[in-house]
Formats: sequence, C-alpha cells, structure tokens
Amino acid sequence: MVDVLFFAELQEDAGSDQVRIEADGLSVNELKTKLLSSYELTNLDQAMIAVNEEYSREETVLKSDDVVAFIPPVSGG
Amino acid sequence: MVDVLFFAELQEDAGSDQVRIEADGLSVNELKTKLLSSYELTNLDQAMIAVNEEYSREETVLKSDDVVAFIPPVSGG
Amino acid sequence: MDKKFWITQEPINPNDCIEKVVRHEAGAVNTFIGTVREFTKGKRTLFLEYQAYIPMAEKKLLQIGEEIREKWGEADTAIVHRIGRLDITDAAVVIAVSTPHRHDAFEASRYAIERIKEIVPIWKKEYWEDGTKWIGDQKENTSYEKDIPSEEEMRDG
Amino acid sequence: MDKKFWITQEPINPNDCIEKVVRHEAGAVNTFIGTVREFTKGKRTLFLEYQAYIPMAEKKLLQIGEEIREKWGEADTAIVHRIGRLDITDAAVVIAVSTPHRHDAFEASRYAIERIKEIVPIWKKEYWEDGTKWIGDQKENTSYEKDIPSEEEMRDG
Repeated sequence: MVDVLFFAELQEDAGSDQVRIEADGLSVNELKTKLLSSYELTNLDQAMIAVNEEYSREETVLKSDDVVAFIPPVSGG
Repeated sequence: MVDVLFFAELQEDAGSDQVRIEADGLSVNELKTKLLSSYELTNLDQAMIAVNEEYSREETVLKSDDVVAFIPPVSGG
Repeated sequence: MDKKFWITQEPINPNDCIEKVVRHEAGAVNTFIGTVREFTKGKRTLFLEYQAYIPMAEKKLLQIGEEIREKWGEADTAIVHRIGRLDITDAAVVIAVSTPHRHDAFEASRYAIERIKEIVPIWKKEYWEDGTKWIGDQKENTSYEKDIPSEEEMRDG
Repeated sequence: MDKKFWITQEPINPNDCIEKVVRHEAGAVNTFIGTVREFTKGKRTLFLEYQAYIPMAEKKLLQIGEEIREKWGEADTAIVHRIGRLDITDAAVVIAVSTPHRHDAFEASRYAIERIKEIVPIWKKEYWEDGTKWIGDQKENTSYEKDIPSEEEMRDG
C-alpha cells in the first residue's frame, strides 16, 4: 500500500487530499492509470510527481509505504 | 554675505561646519579662491557645489544669503 | 523559530526573515516580499488561499538556499511562505538574502523568487468577484496549458 | 513619521519603510538594506560615523523617488538613511519599492541604491582598529595608504 496525496485542483477533483491504495511494485505511471480508473482527475498528466518528498520520474517503481504526491503546476510566491 | 557649509573631510580641514563670508556677486569659483586664501582645504576642488540645496556650477553667481555647500564625494548607502 | 526556511499560517513580519541573515560579514541585505495584489489585468481579487505540501515545500525552500550558497558563496538566505487565507496587501512570501556586496544580494534574491515559482509545492487559489480558480502556472503566463518542465530542466533553470 | 524620504539618527526598523509602500496595486516589494560590514579585504571596521547635509539629502532622496516613478510608472518608493554612529550589522540605509510586478521592484530598488551613492550628500567615516578616514570619491580614485581598501571596495556595500 502507498499513500497518495492530492493538492489544489487535483484535491478538489479527487474529493480527498489523501488516499491509501495498493500499488507496491507498480511504477508511478501504472499508479496513475489505476487512479484514473477510479477518479476524474482531468489534469493528472500535467502534475509533477514526488515520491517521499522528492521529485521523481514516471518510471519510478513504488514500494510499500511510499508517499506519492501529485504536484500540479505550482503558483507560490 | 553668504553661508558656506563644509562636510566630512572638508569640515575637519576647515575646523568648522559653517562660515559666513562676504561673497555677494562673486562666482562660486571666486568664492573658492577666497576660501583657499584663508583655509587649508586640500580637497576643495574635488567637492561638488550646492547652492541653496541644489547642485550648481562653478560659474553660478552668488547673491546675499545664499547657502553654498561644498559636497565632498559622497559615500552614503 | 529556528528554521530559516519555513511555511506559516500566520501573518509574516519581514523582520523575522531579515534578522536571520544579518551578520558581521554582510554589507547588504536584499528582501523580496510578494504581496496580494487587488487587480490583475482589470480583474479584482477579493482574497487568496494558499495551500502547500508543507514538508516538501520546506525542503525545497532549503534547497533554494543551498543553490544560492553554491552560486554566491557568501550568501545567507531565509525564506518564509504563508499559507491559508490571505487578504489584499498581505505578504505571501518574504525572502531575505545577505551578502558582503550588494550586487550579489540583488541577484540571489531574484533567483530565489524565480525558483520558488518553479519548484516549491505551493498553490494559490484566486477568489475573484465572479468565481474562483486554482492558479496553475508558476510564471503567471498561462494556466495549466504549459508543458511541465522536467525536474532536471528545473534544476538547470 | 509622514515622510517617505528621510534622514534619522535612530536605529531603522525596515518595516517603517516597507509599510509606506505596501498598497492594493502592488504585488511585489523589494527592500534593500545596507548594513555595516565588519571586514573589508581583511581590514576590520570597529564602527562607522555617517554625516549628512540633512535638508539636501532628504531632497535628493525624494528626487530619486521621482526618478523611479518616471522610469517605472507604477512604482512607489520609501528611503531612510541613518546618520551618527553605527555599529557592525546596523542598517545604514533601507530602501523599499513596491510595484505591481516583481521585475520592476528589483530594478527600481537597485537603481535607488546606485543613485544614493551618486547624488545624496551623505558621508561615511570609517573607524578601523588603526585609524579613521572619511570615505568618498566615487568618480576618481584618490590615493590612500596602501593598506586601506580602495574606494570602490569601500563603496561596494
């Protein structure tokens, strides 16, 4: 199981800021496909990915208790 | 009579921050010559001139009660 | 508050940042403050809401401080970003950079705000008179339409 | 204190400047703080003394604000310079410029400090461990003792 975090528009689309989902051994890309089968996340593909608080590639393979965050284009400052 | 103001190194050289001197009708340049006959003002020629708080040229002719300030190269900030 | 890179829910006092970087070796401190502007291209903002992925945002602010230290060896940086509801004129972000000489302070401070808009996971939601919108583009040019730069591109930025 | 351009004998709180330029139209405030640095090229400063031709200095600071308004139409500026004895890390000058967009705030703030060093009648006297000297001369290189930092080095704070 991994924790998935949503922010900003994605959080509103998902209706939740955090879900726990079975994704051990999946790549981030495969996790995205899985999420898109359950949630209406229009802009998921435009989000960057962070695994355990570091930006990661879509090919990154997840392990148990990883924290995967989808980072929509940022607008701080 | 005009008021003459000295600052920084010139003030220390003149031994005074202000003198009142007869200079009505003289140019700033003529005032400088007059001052140099009375004071040891080594760097007077490197000072800018302000008449009544505005930068002025050496050719400016002074009138009664003008305030002439000698502005050594500035170093604020 | 010992951290030099932090997210807060409270109003920011710029001095909180400035005091963290003033030191004997520094002759210059440049401070950048991002404030909530009322009008953007004629559109009126009522207030803003900022959200952050707090632990990662603080890490990325720290990373920006480290990048600045690499680029301008003697620079010291502090950055705070506020989240939650912000009203017009409130400070959203305060950056302070001290350096021995002023040129570097300006350059490094400028670098910091540009990097914040590239890599720090913080989001702004605009509350206008006629609706709301999560703002999505870090350079404020477009919103979501732009390709996302890779992390590598962003590091080289 | 209603003035936006002033000389003071008292310690400067940067917020005194910042608060004067924060406004609804501004999204960015750049603040430059010049602080008293302890070491310049290995030479140790104990403290400084600043002197000003006060009424003219305030006029010239105001003029710089007007020049900024001419160059960056929507900029608002406040500048305070301290005089008298200043110790290491004390702020000698604080400049705050607010603009709608950040680029202009950086540019205008940078312009302000450069102009201060050109036209504002304020002088700095260095008190080193082994002597004192009025610092000056931004247009020519006056020769001092060899162990004294060059004018440019001194002014580049």
